[in-house]
Amino acid sequence: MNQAAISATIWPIAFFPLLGALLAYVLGRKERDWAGIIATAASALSFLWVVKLVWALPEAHYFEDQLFQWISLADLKVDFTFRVDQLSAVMCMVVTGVGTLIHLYSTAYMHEDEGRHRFFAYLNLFMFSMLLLVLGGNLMVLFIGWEGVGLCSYLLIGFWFKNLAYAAAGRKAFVVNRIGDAGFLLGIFLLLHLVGTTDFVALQPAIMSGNVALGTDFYTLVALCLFVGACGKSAQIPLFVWLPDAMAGPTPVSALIHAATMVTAGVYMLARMGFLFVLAPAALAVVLVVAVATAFVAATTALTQYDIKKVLAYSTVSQLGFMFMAAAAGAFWVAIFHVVTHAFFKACLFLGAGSVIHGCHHEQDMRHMGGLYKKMPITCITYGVSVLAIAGIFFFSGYQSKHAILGALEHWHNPHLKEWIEYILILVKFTAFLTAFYMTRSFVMTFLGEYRGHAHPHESPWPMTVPLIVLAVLGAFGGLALSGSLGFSLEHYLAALNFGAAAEHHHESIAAALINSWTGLLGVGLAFVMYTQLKELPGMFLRLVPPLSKLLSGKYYFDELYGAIIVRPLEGLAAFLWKVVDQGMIDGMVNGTAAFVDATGELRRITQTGQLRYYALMLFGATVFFIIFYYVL
Amino acid sequence: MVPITHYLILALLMFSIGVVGVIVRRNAIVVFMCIELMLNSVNLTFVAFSKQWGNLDGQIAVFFVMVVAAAEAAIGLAIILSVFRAGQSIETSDAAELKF
Amino acid sequence: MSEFPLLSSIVFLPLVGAILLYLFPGFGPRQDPESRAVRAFSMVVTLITFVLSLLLWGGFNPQNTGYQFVENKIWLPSFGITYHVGLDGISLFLVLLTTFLMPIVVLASNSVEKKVRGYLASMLVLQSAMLGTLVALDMFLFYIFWELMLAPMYFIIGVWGGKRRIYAALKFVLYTVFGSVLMLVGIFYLVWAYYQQHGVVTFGLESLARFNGLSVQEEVWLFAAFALAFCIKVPVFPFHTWLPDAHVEAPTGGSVVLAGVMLKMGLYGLIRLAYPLFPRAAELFTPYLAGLAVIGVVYGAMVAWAQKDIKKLVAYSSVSHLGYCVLGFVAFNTVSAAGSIYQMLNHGISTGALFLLVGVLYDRRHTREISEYGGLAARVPIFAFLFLVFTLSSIALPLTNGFIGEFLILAGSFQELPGFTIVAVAGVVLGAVYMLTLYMKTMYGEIDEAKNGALTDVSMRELVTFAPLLALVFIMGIYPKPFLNALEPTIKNYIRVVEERRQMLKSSAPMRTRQVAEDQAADEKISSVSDKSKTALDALIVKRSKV
Amino acid sequence: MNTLWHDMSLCAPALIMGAGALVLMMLEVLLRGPWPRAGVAGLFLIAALVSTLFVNQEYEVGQTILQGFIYADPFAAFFNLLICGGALLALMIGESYLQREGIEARGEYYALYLFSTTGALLLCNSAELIMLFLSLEIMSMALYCMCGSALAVRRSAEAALKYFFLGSFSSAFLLYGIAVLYGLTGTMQIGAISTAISYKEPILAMIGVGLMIVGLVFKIGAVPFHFWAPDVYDGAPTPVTAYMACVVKSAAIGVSIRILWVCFGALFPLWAGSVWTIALLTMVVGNVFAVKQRSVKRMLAYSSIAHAGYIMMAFLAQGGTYEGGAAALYYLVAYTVMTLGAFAVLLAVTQGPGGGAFSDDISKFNGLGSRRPVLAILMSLFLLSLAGIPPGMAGLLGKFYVFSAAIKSGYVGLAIVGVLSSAISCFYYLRVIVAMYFVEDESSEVSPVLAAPSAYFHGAIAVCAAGVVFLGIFPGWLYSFAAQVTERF
Repeated sequence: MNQAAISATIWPIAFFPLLGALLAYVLGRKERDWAGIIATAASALSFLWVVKLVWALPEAHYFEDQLFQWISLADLKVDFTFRVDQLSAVMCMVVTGVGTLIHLYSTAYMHEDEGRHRFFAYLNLFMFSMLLLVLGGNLMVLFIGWEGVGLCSYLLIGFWFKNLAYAAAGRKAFVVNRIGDAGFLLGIFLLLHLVGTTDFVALQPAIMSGNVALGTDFYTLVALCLFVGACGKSAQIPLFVWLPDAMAGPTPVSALIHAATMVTAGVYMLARMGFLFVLAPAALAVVLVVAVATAFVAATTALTQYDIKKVLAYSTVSQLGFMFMAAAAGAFWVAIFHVVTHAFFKACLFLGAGSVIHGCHHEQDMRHMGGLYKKMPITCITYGVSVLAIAGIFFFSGYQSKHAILGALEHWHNPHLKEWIEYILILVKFTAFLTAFYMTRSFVMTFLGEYRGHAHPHESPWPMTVPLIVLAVLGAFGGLALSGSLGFSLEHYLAALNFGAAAEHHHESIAAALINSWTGLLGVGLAFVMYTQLKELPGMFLRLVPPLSKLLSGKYYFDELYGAIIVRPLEGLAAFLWKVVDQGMIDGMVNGTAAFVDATGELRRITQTGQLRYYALMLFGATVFFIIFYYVL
Repeated sequence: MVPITHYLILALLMFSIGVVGVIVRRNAIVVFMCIELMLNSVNLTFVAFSKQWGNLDGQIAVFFVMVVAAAEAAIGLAIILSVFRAGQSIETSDAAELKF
Repeated sequence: MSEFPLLSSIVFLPLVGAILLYLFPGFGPRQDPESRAVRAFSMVVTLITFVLSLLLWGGFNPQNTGYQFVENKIWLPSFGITYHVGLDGISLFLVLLTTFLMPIVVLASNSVEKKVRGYLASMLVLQSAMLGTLVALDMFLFYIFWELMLAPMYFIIGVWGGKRRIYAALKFVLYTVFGSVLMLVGIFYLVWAYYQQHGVVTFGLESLARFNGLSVQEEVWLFAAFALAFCIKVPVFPFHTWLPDAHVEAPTGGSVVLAGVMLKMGLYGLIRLAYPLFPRAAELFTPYLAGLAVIGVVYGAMVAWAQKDIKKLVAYSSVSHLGYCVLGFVAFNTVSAAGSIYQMLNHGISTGALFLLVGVLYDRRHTREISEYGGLAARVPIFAFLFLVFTLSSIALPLTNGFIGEFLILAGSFQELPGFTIVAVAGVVLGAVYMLTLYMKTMYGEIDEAKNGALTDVSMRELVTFAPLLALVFIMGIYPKPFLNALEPTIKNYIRVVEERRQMLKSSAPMRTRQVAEDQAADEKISSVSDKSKTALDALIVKRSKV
Repeated sequence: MNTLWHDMSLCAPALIMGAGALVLMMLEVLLRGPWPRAGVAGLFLIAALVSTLFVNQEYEVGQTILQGFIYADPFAAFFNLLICGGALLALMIGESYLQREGIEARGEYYALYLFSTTGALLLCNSAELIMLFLSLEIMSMALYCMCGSALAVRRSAEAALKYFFLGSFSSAFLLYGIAVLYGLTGTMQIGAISTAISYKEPILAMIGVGLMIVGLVFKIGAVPFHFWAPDVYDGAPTPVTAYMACVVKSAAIGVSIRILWVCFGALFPLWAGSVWTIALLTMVVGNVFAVKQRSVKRMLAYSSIAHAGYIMMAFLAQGGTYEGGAAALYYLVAYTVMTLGAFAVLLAVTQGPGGGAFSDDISKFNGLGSRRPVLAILMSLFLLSLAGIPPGMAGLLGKFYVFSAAIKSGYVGLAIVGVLSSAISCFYYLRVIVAMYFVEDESSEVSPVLAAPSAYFHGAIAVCAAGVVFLGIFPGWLYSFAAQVTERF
């Protein structure tokens, strides 16, 4: 970041949600409805402050707000610093903007829940953490937010904690995230050990100047450690298993945390540390493999899901894979581009799903929906727009970012995987096709056809529909607006993320673009046909290859696999360590020593017989022994 | 002239007989007499050494030992009596209530 | 050096308080005086002590790396034993922790119903002993205070404890005594070796820490004797099995003090005695200690996971947490050592609070079985909130105190012992596993109306008990600077001194002129005098007759 | 004549005590009905104690009186004080018990008591081996009778029988040793032997030294010559046990130190090995055998064996500065006060043999903490002190001194065994505390009748407690006194 610093007041951005969280909880305890208003207001204020700052942010500059020295010990100095540069600005806009909309949505969605003061407090706390994450001027502050969002995610997934399965899902999310965090921490330790700082401004020149003793291996090692962290947070293989379960939380939470913002933290972190990753091509190759595998696995899994939120969850995992692909190609701005567009349409999808669920009285199974376009027109339209966006149909935002991703992959110039990139591209395009397919499937099953449920669906109130509309508009036009076509180029704006690995750029005609979105069109079309006209076809497909269908509907059995090779063995080991090692061996030895002393004490029954003659004999014997042994011999 | 060694060996034999008696006999009176035998063997030793050294210390000691032996007799018999009163037996092996 | 013996007054004030406590009227069988008066009095005593110790912090000059508030009076001149106390940055905070936790423990003593006076008197004596151990600069004084910690704790566990309290109390005392008696032998050996070279008998730590007459082998044995005592106290795996029993059976206050302060004494002993005295041996032992510490981290966490009793779980978590502290210290750089001490404070706060929370539950339901609870969050939201915060502190979430300590330890250790540290990082994950499992099983799920439906939330008094702990969790997590600032110079200096001494000892051969071989043979010589029987005796007798 | 008077005056404590015994016997004949026998005996003990304070000032290093039969040196002065003081305390502790049990009523008890104490005094002062033997017998024979003084109790008689036979048996060994030494050196003066022991047959020297040590160590009750001790301590009336455990043991240790260091000082390598072994066995066996005892009295008997082991360890520290002596003497004083204290509480807690309900089972202590809080606190203090755990500082410092002395003399191994066995000892001491505080008195029956102790008892137990506390906080003066005493003989 060879940019100039301008000091500015940044802390209110994070402070508003924090204050909001406290107030929402405290005041909300008295009057539940205030909680939502307070939280939404706090979020909105934060958004306004972000807008104010971003508006004022000059090119090639960043704002800095040094609050206080957090840790200061020997060589280890960590400042509590906030920075707003272009990358943070984009993220902040998304977080606070989408966040505010979702807050607004939640006021209606949650309006009957007894614990909504808790809900809004957590939600605002999440905003606070997320803002720390994106505003943090060094890895440590980022890490605060990193763990903080994990905590809020935990709390919100388990929000309906009376259901123990939900609570367990929250725990799973936290623990899996922790595994990633452990890797992240190791990365931080490595950086601290070898570079001595985690401050991005100081880190970048230090890394890029190549003064670090260990060279490429070191970069690769650090990059991989950090990527482990990103895998945890952004739900990549092998740590993605928590995200589908995370759908246990209220739907706005899924929209905000498990789609639009938190899960993209890993991508953000990669972009932030891009200067390191570009120096570690081997690590980037790993990222690519993981990303592609994740995208493909998640997409195929999504094909068979019936729970509308599960479909969206797997689609999120898959889309996160796309983001990481971009990052792996070194096109960090593209990754962020997809983060932004994804935030729009995926938030919209989730909120739409929430609206459906709300309208259908907490029914989540798509087999019990259908025909809702009549009952819930706004929801239907916004959902449809977003499906087109995620499918990557030209002009919609998803097309812009996905196209950029493919473009970046086509310009793969990493020595690793160079000969494989063609095949990988085919797989990626197939995945994009699948995306379009299963999203259309969900749309068709939900909104078209006849209603198959027993509830009385109704359109949602305005606080829910307004965010839907806004997000749908953004999902439709946002990509275009950021692509440079309308005068603002995200790529240009995020020029600082260009570490000399950018893809070549060319404008394309509308026709070309339409052709380029053939995968999406094919997916949408095929799914539409299959699920509206040839309703027997999907079932037949699956019956044709039973093992495959089992594998897919079983979600590749990741949970079962982890259970069998990690969780249960560890549980068994824990029980073994406790019962056998701790109580049996170690404590057994301790008690055994005591028992040995006791047993020795019982020897007195042999020696202390009470017989006078025996005593005399012992006395005499001992005398003789001592005299002979010590004095004569 | 009988050399001193003879006296000493005799005394040692007497002492040993006393020791063995204390160890093997059960009757309290006999045990007591064995102890007296041990004391007397020591007396013999004293006298022998006294003769050898040509001073009277040893012989004086003998008198004291005899007095002690007499006192022991008094006390010992009294104790044996009280044991007999308590348990109607003067076998030492019967007096084994205190143990362990 | 101030005129007023501030340190001594802090150390002995609780003891005097304990004695005064018995001067309350109504002394007799089964007649406790008005227990409210007893509680109030103890509260006042502990609060005054706390305030005085705050004065210590106020008067403490962090830049002065030597001992401060030193008092040095001759006690047993013939044995070179002095009443020598002083304070440095390391002990300052442990003293503060002790004086801080005590009023809380007194406040939490409401759950004690019988023999309140005895309980509080034991607590006060215990406080004096702990404070004394922390400030003693004379080995003998240290040992006395060290041992003085046993008896009150023994009573606290034994009289006010749970079902298996007798077993637990005896195990606690015997285990600890077995460790510390060997240390006693070590102390004597050291003092005697010093005497051999310098002709002066002294137990003064500062003199002994400059002693350079030990061979490496002697150092190793002495270090082993000291370390054993301290490792048992910490407790380092595999010497930990007394801890779960003691914790489970101890009353709430006892557990808080045990976890909060007493466990730290072990590590403090390593810091204050074992390392400065035997730097070369310390270096040799480092991999073993670090290994045990790391095993403790992972093992403690794993075993905690398997527990069915809340208190036992927290107890095993202590094993895990103390493993971090030991690792941080033996890694021996400024960051990790400071982290280690910081983590000791954190552990005192968060684990102390967790024990208090368990106590709150136990007071209401009289069981500690995890399976007996469930769904409490709906019934007792404030309790659930507190439990959550301290759980998070315990699993080192950033912006809570636990994070700072754990981070410093791991970041520092990573530079010295990367292999061990990587394993220890696994504990970060496992910590989340068992704590969140506990939280989930007790707080979440459907409430069992029959058993837990009637639970009442924390009372005002309990809230007051938790408030300072809660505040510290965040203060120490968000703004650790005042603490670290006061610690840093001391620790830097400490490490420098030990390292220099190690170098100095390594570069110079033992200076003591004593014939080591002869002494080592002493025992054998005696037991085999018979070998030399006649000739030796004759020679001796001849020599003697000439004189 | 002048010398004789002077010498006699230096013997005043023993003389007063002996005279006291005679007076008591006379009065027994003259007076009818109950009279304060304990009071009169106590007066004589006090008189003896006071006289020691006067005469001790004239005791000088190496001084012998009465033609070399009696030492009048600081070491003797120390033991005069210790024995008189200990005997006085033991008397005060046992007084009410003896009265209740009807032992006092028969009159001769206190006479025997004073005789025994006289013997103990002389034993520590004797400068000549026959004198030593005689005083040992005076002490012992009175003691044999005292052990059997509870006539109606079979255990008491059995204890007397065992003690008598084994005591006489070992006395014969001692006497034989004396005879051999006499044969070797031609003299029985301790001072003379120490310089003369060099000629003649080494084998005889060894046998003489060995037998002497056996005779003395028997009285101390050290392993493997301890077999009598638990049984006799157990069977004897408790006040007698307390007396034996403190006064007799002190005297035996005092004379052992003198014989080993003065008489056989030059032969240190000769006897060190055996003393090493004995000390080791004593510490280990005493502690280990006490672990499973349920009888508190018997437990204290084993414990007193173990403590003798610690003290014997100091015997070996005969280095140039004689640190071992100071350590041993300090330990002895601390041991005396804490053991007497423990026995005092035991006396107060356990019932007498009256109706055959005699029991000193540990369960008698159950719930004492609530029934008799003061007694329980004091007992805890004594027990903790015996275990060497603060706040029982006197015992801790005692251990501190003896282990320190042992290590300074190079006996690290022995010290390690010692501390480990002392750690074992914590177990059984603490068990009594367990009973007092941790176990509620659940027996529905009436809790054990506590003896109504007299003012004497209260005074004595207060002195013991004060002693433990005072010695713990200010051990310096006693230690330096002990160091002076043992610096030169």
